[in-house]
Amino acid sequence: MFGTVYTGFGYWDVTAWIVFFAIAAGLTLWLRAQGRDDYKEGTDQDEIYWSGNVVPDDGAEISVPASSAYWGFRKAMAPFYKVLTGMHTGIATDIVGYYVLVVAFMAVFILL
Amino acid sequence: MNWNDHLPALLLMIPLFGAFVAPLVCLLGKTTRNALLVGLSFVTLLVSLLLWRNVLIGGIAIYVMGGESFNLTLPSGMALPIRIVMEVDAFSAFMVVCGSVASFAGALFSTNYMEKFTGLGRFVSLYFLLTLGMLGMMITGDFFNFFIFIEIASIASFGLVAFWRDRPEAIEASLKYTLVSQVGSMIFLIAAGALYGKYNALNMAAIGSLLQFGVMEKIALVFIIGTLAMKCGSFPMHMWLPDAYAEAPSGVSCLLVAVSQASLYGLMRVCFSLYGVNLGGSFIPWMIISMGLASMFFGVTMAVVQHEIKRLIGYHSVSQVGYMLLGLGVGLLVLDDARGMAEYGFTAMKGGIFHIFNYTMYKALLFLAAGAIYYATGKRDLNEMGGLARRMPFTTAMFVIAAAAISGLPPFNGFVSKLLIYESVFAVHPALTVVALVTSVLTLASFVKVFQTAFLGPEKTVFTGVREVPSGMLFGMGVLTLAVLGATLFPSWTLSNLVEPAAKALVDQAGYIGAVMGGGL
Amino acid sequence: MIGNAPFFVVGLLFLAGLTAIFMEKNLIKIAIAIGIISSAVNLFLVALGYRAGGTVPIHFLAGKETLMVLPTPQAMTLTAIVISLATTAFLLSLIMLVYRHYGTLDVDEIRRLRG
Amino acid sequence: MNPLSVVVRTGCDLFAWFMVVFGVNVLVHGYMTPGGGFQGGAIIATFTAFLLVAYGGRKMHGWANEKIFDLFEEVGLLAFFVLAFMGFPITFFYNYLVKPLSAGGVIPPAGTTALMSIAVGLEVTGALSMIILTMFRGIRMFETVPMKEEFGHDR
Repeated sequence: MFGTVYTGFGYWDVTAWIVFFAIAAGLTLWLRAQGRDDYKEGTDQDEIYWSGNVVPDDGAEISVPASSAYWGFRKAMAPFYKVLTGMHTGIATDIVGYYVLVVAFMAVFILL
Repeated sequence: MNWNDHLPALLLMIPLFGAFVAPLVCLLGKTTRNALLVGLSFVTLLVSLLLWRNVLIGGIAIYVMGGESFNLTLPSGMALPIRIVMEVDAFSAFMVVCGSVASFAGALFSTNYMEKFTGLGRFVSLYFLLTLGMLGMMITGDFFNFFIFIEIASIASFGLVAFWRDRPEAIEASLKYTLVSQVGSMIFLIAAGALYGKYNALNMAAIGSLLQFGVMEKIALVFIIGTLAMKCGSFPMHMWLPDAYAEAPSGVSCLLVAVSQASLYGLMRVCFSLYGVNLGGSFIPWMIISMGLASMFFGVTMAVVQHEIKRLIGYHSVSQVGYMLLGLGVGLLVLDDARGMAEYGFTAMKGGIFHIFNYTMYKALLFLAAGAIYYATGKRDLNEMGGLARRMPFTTAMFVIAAAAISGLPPFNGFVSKLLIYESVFAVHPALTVVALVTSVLTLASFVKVFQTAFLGPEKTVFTGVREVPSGMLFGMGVLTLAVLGATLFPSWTLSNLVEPAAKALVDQAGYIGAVMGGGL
Repeated sequence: MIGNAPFFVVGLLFLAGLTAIFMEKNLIKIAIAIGIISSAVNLFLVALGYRAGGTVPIHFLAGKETLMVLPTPQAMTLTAIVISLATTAFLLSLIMLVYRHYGTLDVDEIRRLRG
Repeated sequence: MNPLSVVVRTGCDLFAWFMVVFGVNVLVHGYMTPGGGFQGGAIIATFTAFLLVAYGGRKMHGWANEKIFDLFEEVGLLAFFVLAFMGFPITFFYNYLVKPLSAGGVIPPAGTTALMSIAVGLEVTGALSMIILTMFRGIRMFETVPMKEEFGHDR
């Protein structure tokens, strides 16, 4: 059941992974349990630090929208994305056109 | 009469009965309708499991529709089979199990998800027709019949994609899908007609036993491969796929994933069992591999920048289909090379086939989780979400499992199938593995983004009224989570019982032909 | 040569339909183009079904002839006609809804889902 | 769509019924002529189209509810399914009524095929009539009645 999967060049064993995970989790929890003894609940140490400003009640004001995620990646790859989104025109006949082109390409090359 | 012999017919009959009787039964009220939807889907799942067990024990199952006996393929001394023949080998049985699990989960999910809408009699009817088309594509042994089941599945899915008919985007997505799919089906029909004109037969095994690789066969082959690759959403022809998956109701998206796998099944069946070793050089395998690579890379790069949750998952479908095309394409490349097949080809095929199972389960689960978020919040744009983990703990947990599995994080099942593919395709060329690895990294990146923006972060005041979704939807997701966790914890059992027989059946062309034609090649 | 004439007609019709899909902008004309393509395919199947010297595959009408053509292509054509009828009806209904939502039939303007 | 002139309506009154008779003829002889369920059903459904064109949609919707055609469809589909299912001890779709040509009788050489073609004819009649009526009502809705709004998803 929990056997090993051999890929021909390596193997995968789920039980070994689970044992490793359990050890790592135990180690992490032990480290976390060491803690600092000068921590006091209910004081300023508990407060969320937000650049020294008051934290707003509504989370919507401080959340990062998904469109801003990976901004640098998209900026660096801008020429690539320009071509790629240029392909996705969303026009129905273009979709048919790509399909017919691929079929025609394959037909030409296999007959040659 | 032994019911085990009739399982292939029962598998088609039960959804057919459901589709026919649904408009009447749905007049009786909500509970009866839900009972019909869930009950018949569950019976279909049971029948598919029995069929799979039978095929594993007794070899290829043959069923002749309307014949004097269920396995009389060549009546009264005919040279070619003329009746409609269902042929279920281990690969078909494997696909049938995947498809009916997705169908059952989608049905369970839809009972709660769709209850607000009108026209549910038609919805149930179309849902069963879609299941029927999918299962029919997987078990038919007849070429024209395959076309009919494609069309049944397509027409049902056009209707279901456009089910929210007052949403302009849904209508638009359905229109695009209809246009490209109609042109594709007509081209597929030309290929079927060409093969019929050449060999006077429509049965796949009969054509396979007679096939000589000439001009007409080449044209038929590219037409079939083009159409089926379009249907399963490989790269340059994938534009309809994110639209349709995103705009369909979530229970249907879950089933559409399995339907696209049925098209992939047809592609592999034609390449391996119909053409087999006389595929005419390495052009077609390399074409499939390069379509797979392009789908993987461009699909995932498009997914990274999306901000609509179901559309993002739809682009991941494109990239995941690439893995299967890659694995099975490498298997096809070394089909007539016994040494390469033993060294890495068979492992690549095992990886590809295992990935079909994993992909169907976790992608269906992701669509259902996205649907649950949509049901609870009414939002589909990631920019407007945040902090949902506190409100919807079960959905969050299941989403995390699915996202980890699709990103190939160990120990989940996605990692196992991807590992099988990585460690075998590099023997052909290392670049294939590099592209697959980069795709996996980008997949993880985009799901980190989804998880962070939708579930983590500070709680928004607009979501204070959000509740966990009803139990029917949770059970629907739970079925798929169980499947994912099962394949995670017992990878060697899954590989040796589900995947390896399927891969062996796929490379065994003589067995597939002999089961119908009686005797060897 | 004359025996191949139906196939040339099939090719011409198919190309005409395919060209119309790309050249026309009106959705209804595109639906008609799809109809032309399916007619071409049906014609292809019917033309394939004839074998030289065969008669109608109906027991009552065949007369004394014993050599009948196999009726499979006719059955295929009928099925294909039924399917194309269903999709045409569906496509036209969709076009009605598209016009209702978008107020236009120009295929280039129906592109809210892109990128 | 408004009713057409009295000439057209009288012509429709006189001849539209013959479409039904002809359609039923095609339908019941489906097992021995190039006809059958779909063709016969399509001819019968032109009756609906005739009435719709000649008398206009308002009157047509007053005469025939879509539920009637739904019933046609359901009866046809279930009859087809039951006929296919009855062959089950042997195979699904097995033709259990068929007899040799010499045995005589009304449907000896066809067996269930003839009955199935009648069932398919009923189904196609209902479905095509309903398609025509529903598409027509779609045009009317576009002009006058606002479409019924769904709720439960964003727009």
